[in-house]
Amino acid sequence: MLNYSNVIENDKSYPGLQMREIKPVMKLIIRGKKRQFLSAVGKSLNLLLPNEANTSSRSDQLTALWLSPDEWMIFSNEILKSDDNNYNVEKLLNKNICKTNLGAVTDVTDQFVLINLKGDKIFDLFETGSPFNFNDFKSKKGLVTQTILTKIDIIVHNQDINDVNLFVRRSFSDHLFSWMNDSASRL
Amino acid sequence: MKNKYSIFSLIKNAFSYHENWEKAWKDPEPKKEYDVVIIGGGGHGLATAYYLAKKHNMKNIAVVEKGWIGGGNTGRNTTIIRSNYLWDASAGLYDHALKIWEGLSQELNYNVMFSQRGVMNLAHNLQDVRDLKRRTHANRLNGIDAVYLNTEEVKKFCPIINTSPDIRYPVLGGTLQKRAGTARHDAVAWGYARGADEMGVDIIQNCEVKGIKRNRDAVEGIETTKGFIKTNKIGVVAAGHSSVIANMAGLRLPLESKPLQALVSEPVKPIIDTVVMSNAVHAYVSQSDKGELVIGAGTDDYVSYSQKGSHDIVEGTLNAILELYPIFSRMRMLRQWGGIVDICPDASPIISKTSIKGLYFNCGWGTGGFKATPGSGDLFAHTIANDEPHKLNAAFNLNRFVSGDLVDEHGAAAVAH
Amino acid sequence: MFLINCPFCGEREQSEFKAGGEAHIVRPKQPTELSDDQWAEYLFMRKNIKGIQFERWNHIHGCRKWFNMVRDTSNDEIKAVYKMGEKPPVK
Amino acid sequence: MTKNLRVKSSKLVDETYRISFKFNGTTYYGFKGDTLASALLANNIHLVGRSFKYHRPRGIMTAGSEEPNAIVQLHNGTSRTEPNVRATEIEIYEGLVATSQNCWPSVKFDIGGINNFLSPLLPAGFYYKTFMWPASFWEKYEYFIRKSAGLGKSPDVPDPDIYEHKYIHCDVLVIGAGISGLIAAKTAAKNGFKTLLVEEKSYLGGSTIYQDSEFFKINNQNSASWLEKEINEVKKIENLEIKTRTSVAAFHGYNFLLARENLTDHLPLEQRENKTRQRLLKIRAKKVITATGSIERPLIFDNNDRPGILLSSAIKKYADLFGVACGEKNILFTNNDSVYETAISLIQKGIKVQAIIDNREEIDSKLIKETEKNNIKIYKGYTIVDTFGYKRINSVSIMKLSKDGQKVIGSKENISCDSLGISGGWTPAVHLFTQSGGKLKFRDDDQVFIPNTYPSNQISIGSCNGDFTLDEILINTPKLLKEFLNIKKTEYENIEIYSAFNKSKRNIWLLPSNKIVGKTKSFVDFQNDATAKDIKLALREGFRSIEHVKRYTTTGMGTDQGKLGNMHALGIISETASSKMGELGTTTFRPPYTPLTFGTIVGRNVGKYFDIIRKTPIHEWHVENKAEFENVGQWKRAWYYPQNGENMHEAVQRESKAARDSAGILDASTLGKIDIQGTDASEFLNRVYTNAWSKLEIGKCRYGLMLNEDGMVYDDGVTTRLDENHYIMTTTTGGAATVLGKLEDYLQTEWPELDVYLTSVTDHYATISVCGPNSKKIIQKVIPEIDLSDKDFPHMSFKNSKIGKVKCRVMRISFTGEQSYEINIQANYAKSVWENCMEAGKEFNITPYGTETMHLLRAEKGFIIAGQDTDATMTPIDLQMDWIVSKKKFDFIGKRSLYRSDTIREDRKQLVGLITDNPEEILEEGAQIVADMNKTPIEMLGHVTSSYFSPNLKKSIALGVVKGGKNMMGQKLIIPMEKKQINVTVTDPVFLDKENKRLNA
Repeated sequence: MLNYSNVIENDKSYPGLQMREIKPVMKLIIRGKKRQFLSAVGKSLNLLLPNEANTSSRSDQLTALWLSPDEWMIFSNEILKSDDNNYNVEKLLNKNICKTNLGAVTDVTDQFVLINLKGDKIFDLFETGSPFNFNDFKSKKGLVTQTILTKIDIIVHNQDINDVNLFVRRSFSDHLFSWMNDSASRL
Repeated sequence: MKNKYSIFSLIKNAFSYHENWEKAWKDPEPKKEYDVVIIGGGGHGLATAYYLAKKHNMKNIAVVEKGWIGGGNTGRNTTIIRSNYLWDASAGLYDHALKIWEGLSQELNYNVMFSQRGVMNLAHNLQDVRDLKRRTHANRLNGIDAVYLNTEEVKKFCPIINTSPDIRYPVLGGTLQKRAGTARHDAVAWGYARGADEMGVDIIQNCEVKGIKRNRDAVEGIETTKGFIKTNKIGVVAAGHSSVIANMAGLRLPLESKPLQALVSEPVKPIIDTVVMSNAVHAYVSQSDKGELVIGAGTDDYVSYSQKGSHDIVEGTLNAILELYPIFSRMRMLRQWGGIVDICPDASPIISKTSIKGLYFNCGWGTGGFKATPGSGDLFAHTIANDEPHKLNAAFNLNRFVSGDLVDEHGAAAVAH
Repeated sequence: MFLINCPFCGEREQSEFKAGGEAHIVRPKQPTELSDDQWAEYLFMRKNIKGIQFERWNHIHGCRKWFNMVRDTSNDEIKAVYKMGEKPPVK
Repeated sequence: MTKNLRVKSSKLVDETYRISFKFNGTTYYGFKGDTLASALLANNIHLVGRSFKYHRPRGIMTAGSEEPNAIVQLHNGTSRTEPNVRATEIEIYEGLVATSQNCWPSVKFDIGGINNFLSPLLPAGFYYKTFMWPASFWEKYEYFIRKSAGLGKSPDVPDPDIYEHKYIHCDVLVIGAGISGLIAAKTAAKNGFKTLLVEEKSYLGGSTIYQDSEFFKINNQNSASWLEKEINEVKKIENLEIKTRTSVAAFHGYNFLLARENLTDHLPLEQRENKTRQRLLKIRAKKVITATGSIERPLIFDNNDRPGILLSSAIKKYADLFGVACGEKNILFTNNDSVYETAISLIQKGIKVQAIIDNREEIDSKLIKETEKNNIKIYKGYTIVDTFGYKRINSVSIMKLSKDGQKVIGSKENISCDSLGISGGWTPAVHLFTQSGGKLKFRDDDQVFIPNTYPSNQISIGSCNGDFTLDEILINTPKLLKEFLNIKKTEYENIEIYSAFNKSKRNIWLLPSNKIVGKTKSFVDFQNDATAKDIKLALREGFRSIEHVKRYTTTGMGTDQGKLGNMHALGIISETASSKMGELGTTTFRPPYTPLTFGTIVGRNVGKYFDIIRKTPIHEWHVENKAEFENVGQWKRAWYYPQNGENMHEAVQRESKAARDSAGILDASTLGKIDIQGTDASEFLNRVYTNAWSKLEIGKCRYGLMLNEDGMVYDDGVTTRLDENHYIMTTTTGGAATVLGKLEDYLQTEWPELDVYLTSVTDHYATISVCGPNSKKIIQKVIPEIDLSDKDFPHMSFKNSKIGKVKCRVMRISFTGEQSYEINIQANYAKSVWENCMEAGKEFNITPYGTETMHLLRAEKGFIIAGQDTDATMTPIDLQMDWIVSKKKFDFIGKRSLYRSDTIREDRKQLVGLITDNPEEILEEGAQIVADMNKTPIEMLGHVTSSYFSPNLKKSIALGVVKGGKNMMGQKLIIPMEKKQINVTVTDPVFLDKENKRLNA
């Protein structure tokens, strides 16, 4: 048996802001250009990939984020067991996408750390280190953006009003989380 | 013969309330024809004209400048002068310049305030250490006065540097060239202009070159905003605008012109007595005689002739400055500005003939041209006068981009493994 | 700091992008057949235009896509952006 | 005993709240709301500092950020000290300590004052003409020049304060909350624009807020009262954010602006702990409205710099806003109507106006009539020709101007005074507009530059646009706003305005004197002591462009950036050179508008946030086990693990020995990993690597070299074929991001037809490398189900496997030359796997090793490190790796460059091994290599790239690059060090196990 360890130890709470890591959550990057790719993914997962830039779609089990015209991130809505990293979704897509040469599927479960933020100060925090214009973003549920926060690449998913998922590469996450806490403590 | 500048001439002129000083240079209209026309009235161009007149016995020379002399990179740089370069060719070139700097004020009878306060280069990772040691060894064998310093010696030479091992990229060591230093940039242009003018060079300001006239593979003259000027030899020293002139002659050069920024703080009493450069965290700082901290920032990665760069570059530079000098946090930026630097793929300059007879280029100095001013002028003058390079600039030809014999001064500061 | 309209993601700050030099320099299909001069032309020689320049940019901190831009290098005014493979919308 | 010059309750200060502060060691009192300048003036102190060059006594001249003279050091000797702070900007707080600068021993008696007497020898540019003899003495001259220059003192300890950044995106940014800015902000916000209004002062309303007289009325109310009501309304608007104490520093292209929000500088020191001092606002506005107002011009005449000489508008402001009289016997000197507003204000407060000197002959306005009613003597058509009083002005000499204003006539008259207010009209504050790239035009009527063409979506309104009077502002501003905001109407359409101001002005840039210019000191740049005669000297010496004059005389180069005098410098140049003002151009206004603290620019990115720290999933283990770390790019990598007080050398020797004798373990998680999928994946690899890939079997690994298009080695790594169309590529740690970027570039731009997808998995997989003769046994214990037999799992092959239910990948690849396995496992399980390896390896003395040992081990085997043994000038042929360059492949990145005339030369530098004659002698990495020490100049053949003492070979080994080294095997060369020469022999770069027995064992 292997122990499961993660980077971010504790949930943090500030007036108007709570931050915690959500794990383990399966994350896949799927890539493809062809029309059949989109329909094959749709059929396999019962989830329509968002076609429109900077948006997301969601089924009971999965959420899909638009990352680029031929790139999406899919993550599981539920927390998974920590002693097993074999995902049916991945297997299914491997069969229906990779083996049929429609596109590519890559497991990035631990490539990204998922930090969930809740509260009405989320964007005040982002504004201390991100050049992205969140004015319209914050009021529209489901929007996605890739940008930078204190020079670190992040993916931001506006899951709900005042409820945001932030994805950051694992090796940067400790630094980013520390920086976010420092920022949050001064809001 | 011009009046000599000295304390005595100052005293003498004080009695007439300084009403009798003569012009440092004239402001002539262009003649119809010159033996050589230098395009670009910056330090390098004026120095080229000066040495053409002085060492090559040419008398009928013009420098044409689209704005005012010394108004480009000469007046916009951080004035660092050093010669501790890695490759033999570069070391030869820059040390040639440094030797001229050492007597330049006297030669020109114009105080260019060459201040040999030393230049330190810092190492922040193990590869930096290897690279700097490699360079120092090469310098020593090339007769250049560079030495390697350990962290304590760095601290001793410049006590305000934060040499704590706990900072993000601790100072692991450094090199010091004591003969290196700074000079007063405007004075260099003005001093050469005055010297060249005295020998009969026409310095023509506000005269923009609009075209280069060719007869097959040879030049015949230039079209300017002040009319056509006939000449068989054109030396182009137009820095950021080199490609623009080259395009007029139907040439393409291996250059990109990019914004380079610099800034100064408000003046304060002396706090740093040397020049400190750090490539790894990208911070260069010295203090001008007036008391301003002079700080060099980096280049942006896009071509621009707007003399403006992006704020991120300035912010990144000051970030590095505060990492190395936390005491400067409450100092204030007084002015920031941008210049246009023409950069070669190997970060080394071009002082070369071209495929067109009578057309010579001196360009590609990137971020480091000021220090070479006197040497560059001298060698370019030689190249133009003799229609062949001096041995010190032979390696800096245009053909190296074809043959592959680059003078790569980037080294590869790449961090691998 | 430019404000760049990524053809895929929309208007974003310059800090999300990386510049990639002159556009429409096509890599020779048969490099071995070129002379050293011709190869040097591809490798190093650039127009380096003062004025309207066609160039490549990458939305490196966004969708990671390369695209083309038309920009006046004399005042940094962006005239247009267009996707790779598309014809420039302005001359 | 100092006098109290408070006149009556004022707009801004709270007289019930007394604040004590220290200036030059003496304690004084002021009120809440005072600036340091107003508080000093209230205590009858005018002498504040000394000038830069002549060390002349200088006082407070203005009431704003344009102040050139009254600059002080705050809290000298403490961690919060700050040089060059303008007394006119800083608000006083309990405990403020200020001292004068640039003087010794004191501001009242300053030794440097001797320069004032030497001034005939110190004309503009004197230093270019002197200090050249003897040549070697420059260093000594310079020492004294530097010492006497500079103004305040740099802090010498770190800053205890915290700074912050904030990005703001708004529809409309309004800069300046004077009357026009407030109208603009209100109009924009009420029309649905998300609006931000910034104001550098602590209060809103600009100068109109204290324009409280019957001569200026809006809708029948005094303009101040009208504006107060407006402000109350403005503060209530929902989508309007107002930030005071916030000054815009820079206006860049694309409406990107930087502003400094000052949060704690007005608070007592003890209230500042843990608070953010200043915030840098990075503003991106769709539209910008500049309403930065205008700056009053001084007048240029002999000795116009004495303490007690202020701008007339400053005297008015100190009286109206702060309730402070600048003197008890005021003289006002003007070329326009402005001083009469000041005069009336002073009279109303019972402050004596001694006389008014007006250089205009025929004047007649309501303001002037009102002034005359109060029995104030007005000298019409006069000018001041001199002033007297050393530390404070005590009198002026005046003379009549000739009709044409070119000279003075008649006799001198002296008038005593203790304060002189001057007004040369107004200069629009167009600094931000021009920073943004805006072009100016010159308006001849009143000799001002005003905005002409806008480079971005912006306008200028109010007096920064040349609308100086109340009626101009209230008529033009709404018109401009309607067009700019594209709205139908504003609230200001039918407004009634009454303004008594008459716009007549007699502009004379340099006022004539009874002395020749060379004998006068008529200051143009007060801080830098540049005078009219300096400008004339520069022109005489051939400096004609405004930039030349500026640089030669240092005009406009002070901390005030010439906000007061730049126009006069231009004017004097144009008059002297008989050229037109409009055609001269202006000097470039460079950001920032007012100096900006470095700390503010940097924000929170200091200390531990200076740069990102990247950590591997096993980082904590390394920390717990006392590893020393090396910075590799942004990564922290375990460097070596000292035990029992070992130094680095000892630790590395032990680690290296253990890895070869039994087992070593390395955290290689930082290597870049790129997942490559697609039907053209093999073809893609063929094009990006120098060797061939199509025939690599599934389940096999291959080493690849990547070149730049110029043929030089750029990165390397092992790539594994996981499936028909699926590879995993590894890159160097430092090269990971650039390699991925470069590959994406080729895919997207050169070869879009290829069906290939790249995805980074660097962070997803941790890489644990176990090497040594016992590595197989250890891996077997950790992954029981895997078959590790050499036949089934030879060197350079790969297997999928599982630990429990956790899938992982195992590669048998080696960077050490030992039999070696790499486990790639999802990052969150990595620490656990590592600990399992340590446990399983206990019986084999498994030894964790860091990057230093890794470097040593690979050097024994002659493996290169891209970036250490290569330096962007090495081709694969130079590295003697011809075997990896495919001759058959049609093309790959960099191939063509390998066949250029200088890259095929035989005498290029080539990678070789170096063995020292003395096996104990370790070469220095970076040391140069020479064949003949007697040759001059000494020819350097190459340098040492890697060097170690090998505990396994028990001798010193090194790699180096040497010109023609390929053909020098066995040859003796010299490593010349500072104090000795080391003899070496050229060898093959592979020192250990040439036959690869250990790899395949």
